[in-house]
Amino acid sequence: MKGEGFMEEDTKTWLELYRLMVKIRRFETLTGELFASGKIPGFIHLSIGQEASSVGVCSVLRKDDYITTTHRGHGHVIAKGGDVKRMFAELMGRETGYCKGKGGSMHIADFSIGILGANGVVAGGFPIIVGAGLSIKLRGTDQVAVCFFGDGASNRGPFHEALNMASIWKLPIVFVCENNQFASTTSVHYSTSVKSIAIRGEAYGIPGRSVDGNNVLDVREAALEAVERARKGEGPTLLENRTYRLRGHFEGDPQRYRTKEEVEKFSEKDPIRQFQTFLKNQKILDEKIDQEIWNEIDQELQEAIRFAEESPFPQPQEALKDLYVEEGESLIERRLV
Amino acid sequence: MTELIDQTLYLKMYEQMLTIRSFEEKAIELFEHNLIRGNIHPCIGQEAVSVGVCSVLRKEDYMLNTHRGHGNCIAKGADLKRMMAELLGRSTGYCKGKGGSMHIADFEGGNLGANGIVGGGLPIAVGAGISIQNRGTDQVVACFFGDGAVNQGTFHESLNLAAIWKLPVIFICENNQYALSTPIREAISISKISDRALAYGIPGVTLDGNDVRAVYTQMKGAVERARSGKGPTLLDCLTYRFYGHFTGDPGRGMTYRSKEEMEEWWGRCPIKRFRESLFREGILSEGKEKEIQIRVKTSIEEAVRFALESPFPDPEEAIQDLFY
Amino acid sequence: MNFRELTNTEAMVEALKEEMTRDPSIFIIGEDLVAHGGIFGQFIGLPEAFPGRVIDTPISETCIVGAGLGAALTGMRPFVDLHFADFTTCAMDEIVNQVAKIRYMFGGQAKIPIVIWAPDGAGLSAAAHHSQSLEAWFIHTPGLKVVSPCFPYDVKGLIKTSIRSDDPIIFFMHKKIFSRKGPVPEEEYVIPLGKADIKHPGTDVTIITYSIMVLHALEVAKEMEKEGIRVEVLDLRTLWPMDWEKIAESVTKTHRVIIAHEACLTCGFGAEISARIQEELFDELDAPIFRVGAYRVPIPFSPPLERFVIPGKESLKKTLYNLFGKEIDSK
Amino acid sequence: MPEVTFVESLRMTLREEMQRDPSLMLIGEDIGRYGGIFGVTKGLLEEFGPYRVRSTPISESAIIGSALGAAMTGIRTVAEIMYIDFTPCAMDQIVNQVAKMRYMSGGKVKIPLVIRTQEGGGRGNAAQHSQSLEALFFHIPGLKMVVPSTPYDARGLLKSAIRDDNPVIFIEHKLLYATKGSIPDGEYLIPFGQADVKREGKDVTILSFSYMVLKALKAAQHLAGEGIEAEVIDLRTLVPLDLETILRSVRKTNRVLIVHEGCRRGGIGAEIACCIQEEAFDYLDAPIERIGALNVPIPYSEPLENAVIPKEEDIIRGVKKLLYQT
Repeated sequence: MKGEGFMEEDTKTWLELYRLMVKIRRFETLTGELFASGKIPGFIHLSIGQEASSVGVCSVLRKDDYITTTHRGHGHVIAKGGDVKRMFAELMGRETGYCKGKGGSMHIADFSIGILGANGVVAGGFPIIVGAGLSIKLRGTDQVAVCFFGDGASNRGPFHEALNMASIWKLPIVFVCENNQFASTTSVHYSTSVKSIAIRGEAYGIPGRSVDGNNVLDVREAALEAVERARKGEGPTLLENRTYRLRGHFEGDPQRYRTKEEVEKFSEKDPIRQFQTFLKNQKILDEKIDQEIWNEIDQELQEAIRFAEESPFPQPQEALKDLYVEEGESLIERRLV
Repeated sequence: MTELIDQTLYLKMYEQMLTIRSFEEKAIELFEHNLIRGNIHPCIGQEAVSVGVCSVLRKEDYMLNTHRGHGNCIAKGADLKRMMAELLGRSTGYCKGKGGSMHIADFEGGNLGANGIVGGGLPIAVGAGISIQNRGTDQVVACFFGDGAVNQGTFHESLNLAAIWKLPVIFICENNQYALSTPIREAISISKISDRALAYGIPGVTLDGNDVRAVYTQMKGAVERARSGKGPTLLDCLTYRFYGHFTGDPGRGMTYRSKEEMEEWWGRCPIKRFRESLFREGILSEGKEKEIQIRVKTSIEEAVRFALESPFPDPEEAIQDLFY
Repeated sequence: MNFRELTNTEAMVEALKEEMTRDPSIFIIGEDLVAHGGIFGQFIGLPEAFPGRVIDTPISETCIVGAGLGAALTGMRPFVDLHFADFTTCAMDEIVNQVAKIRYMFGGQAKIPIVIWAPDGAGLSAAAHHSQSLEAWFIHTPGLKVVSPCFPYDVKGLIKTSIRSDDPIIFFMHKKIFSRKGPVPEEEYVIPLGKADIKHPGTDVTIITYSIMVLHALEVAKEMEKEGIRVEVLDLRTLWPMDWEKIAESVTKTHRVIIAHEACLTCGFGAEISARIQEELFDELDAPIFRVGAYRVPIPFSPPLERFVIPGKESLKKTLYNLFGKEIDSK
Repeated sequence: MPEVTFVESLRMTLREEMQRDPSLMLIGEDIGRYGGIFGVTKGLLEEFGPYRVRSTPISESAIIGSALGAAMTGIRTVAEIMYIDFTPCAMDQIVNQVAKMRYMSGGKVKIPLVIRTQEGGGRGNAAQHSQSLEALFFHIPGLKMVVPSTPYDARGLLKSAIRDDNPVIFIEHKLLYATKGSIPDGEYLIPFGQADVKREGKDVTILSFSYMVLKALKAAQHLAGEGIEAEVIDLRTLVPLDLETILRSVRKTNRVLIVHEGCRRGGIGAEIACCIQEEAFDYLDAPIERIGALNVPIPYSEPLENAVIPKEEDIIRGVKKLLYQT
């Protein structure tokens, strides 16, 4: 890991990065437990092992910058400044949740901090981010829009259409591929005929860069370059963060498509463990501070869970609200016999 | 010996190119006389791509076609009579009047149909490739599409699938510089469409699509590669449509194209160039040319007569042919 | 009000021009808009009047609609041109899973002021890929509003309302009505969504219809007058929200209903209207509700086939005769 | 008559048909080694190899389009779209290509293609993984549509679908996969267009399909306790639709309730209701009632989802309304 000649400012930032990564890890772990205990319905996709990508990228974004995220998006939301209370509440289907219980794990959004939503359709975020980029350009602001997506999405049509459009219009977009090696169960080596997703940038004349997505500082540096390029009006970048999903595609995934050994091998490259070692070597972190960080975060998350559990479920008739801005029975035609 | 074969082949190719041009001119004329309804998308100027590509194909090879597809149909061996009848909406047409100009299909001749949706044919070509692979034959699929299609999602999904499975598909971009009114230079930000092959790890070549021999040679290489199981190729054939996008294009497409550009491309007219070279090489003589011209003229006239004499379909037929 | 004659296209251009002048966040995006002001001339003059606000795209329907959505979510008011209603299929995920659901899925956080405009309809020998009428899909999809007017007055008023709506609108116009003329006031006006309009009053039977079929219905209504049958023609104008009040009022008056649209009859919007009428006004009906729509086949190319498949004046007349137990004169 | 689950029935059928027809191919996401996300294709890759069991990248358009291309050129194909919610990603291919290809070409091509997909809510999968979209395809000419409700029907109908030379959309409901039923040992086919009277009754006809049949049967059982005899008809195939069986029942009971899980507005129920009133207006003693999902996307939270999707109680209430007992 890099880190030669860092300054005091860096140490503060780095600790903040570390804290966020731990927060995501703990959030995901607790979410897994809540799901197993039946407190979260539906299905959930955990981002354990991919924290460096979320945190590295979002750490160079402003509050008014936009992101679109994916079905595996809890990490992005937390890294962009999402409120864990409202996240847990949403996962548990409570009325205090981000989407008042209408969205759930796959559809968390917080428009007030630029999170344009997670998407249940693979590659669903691409066209939306092009629109956000276009909007920035038309409004003449210096915001930036970031599209997170997985390796699976890079084989879908919207990837192609969006990268081309962003390129010909030089939109302020960073396309961030979190290549976690698997699209559900399909290995990226099978589904894609090129070695690196970043190569695909060439088809659109946009820079493609591939970095170790488990190294938060590498991700941050690459993201910073791409974001600056976008802010200066020089157009989009395709960034590939090579990482590995340590959990199944969804909770309950029997994972027959990979071996235990493979997962263990990649566990050694756990982004949090790597960064922890680095910070300890740099004497920025010691056992005590580390313990404090984990404890504080656990406390915050436990409180958030409590908040969610104490929140009421929405009233059934709430199901008929929030479809149109203009409310009214004639629009929904709610009659049930 | 080889020379003789080449000569016969070249003459045949030349005749086909002339046939395509005359067919299109006649179709435009018929359209202007209100004998053809809807619209047609003439391929005048792109004859070298159709003929160069299809001359390499066997009858049992497959072809996927576009809305601007008359030339490819003819080059793939379609019957002019049944084509013309289809354009005129007659019951003797290839699709019994149900398809029209944009949807001519001739399954017996390997023509799996023209498509009204830009980029609509690419996934189907992949499927035909799968079929060949599963049946274990050495057929190939020639998939035509325009420069407008290269920005559709289906292009991406199809090239990727063909690449990972090494399917015998040749993707042929008839790059006529315009997607309706949008110039390709504004629609993509790379200089060559063939560079998109890099994104799938397959060979991609940009070539002079108005040079029928160049098209033939590159296609031959791509077909050999496909037949031997090495997978797909992307051919970007630079060409130009002299007519507008379609018969409804104001000013035949000169509202978005310049006179200079048009003249420059006319200088590179594929038929003129091929003709000159055939004369230069002594393959074509004035006598032979005359013969060819007469044959072409007769065949087009026959096609028109056949179509005009054919009955319109019975209205009740409209509800037939949906299910097998 | 001072009226003058405008074509549907002119009415649309005028509406867009006024709205774009009023609100700088409105922009138009789609394929081939600048060179000819749209392939139907529907934006003629606008690219020059509003440079940079009429945006040409590559052929990428998915991304055109998606980009409109993204812009709508971030403070703009996009007007998306889809060329042909048939091409909604190329952007179906965007329309059904994104545009229609995002506000609801996210618990009402977002406004989606987007208009997706597309010409639909057959009758021009454009064959199976350029002739469909697909409004039923979008009425079935919760979260969208669907508009399909026929007269210049309605087009202008509804385009303006649609642009100002904070909800997503699918706006269909039949290709064959673009050059049709009608009176349009010079003064500013808007037409609220969800209001039907009686285009021809009558007491014996109600034809509930929209888009080009209104024109056929009006012709038939005139002809029927001679035969002593007074036909009421109700032009829905907005398909969703639907003006149930006006439908009920008319049915209660006439007790006989024909619903007509050019789209495929099976599971078309007519089915919904008919089912609802018989549910709520069962006792008002003196006869079964009749529906007129296209045969359940793709639109064929050849003129006699196409004429057979899509409904027109004759099919309406036949249905009326059927309804009143009259002999059909075989003409 | 062994008891099998719905999933086992489908798998057994696919295996038998692949053994029977050496050209038959399966194509879709995660259907190979993984065996499909619901386990339907488990073991088939091992038995039939990667050419005949093709796992694809996430490329819905290309899955459908390539299945079409293969079907047109001699390979009978079963394509799988993991969720019906993703069919919009391939809508052009399904609607403009698959459904129209034969007609546009004047009837010259066979399209032996089955699109297997899965729909329905009830599991907290929210707006983009819970839809019931059959009405979209019902409106489009050129597709046959199958909506089985039991392992027995699924087997007989899937066989017919695979052997059909037309494109068929075969829609499974995610809550049916684990349900069990008995099927005979020998081979049998169920022809399309034959509804099945799952329970006879004289007072009211309940028309339904897919998972809602189970709810309708439960409701009917409950109603029987109150002396109301409901006839439950499982339509099994929507295209072709067995109008004859429907009308026969309507003429007997004079009262009809249509139940489906898709949105009520513009749903299949509207079309069926129209057909009935057009054909049997004078037999109706009460307006035809339709029950469908409320006209909103499927929400995530349990109380909300329950409010939106039709329940057994809704059916009971609907029947009573028809009998003027409310």
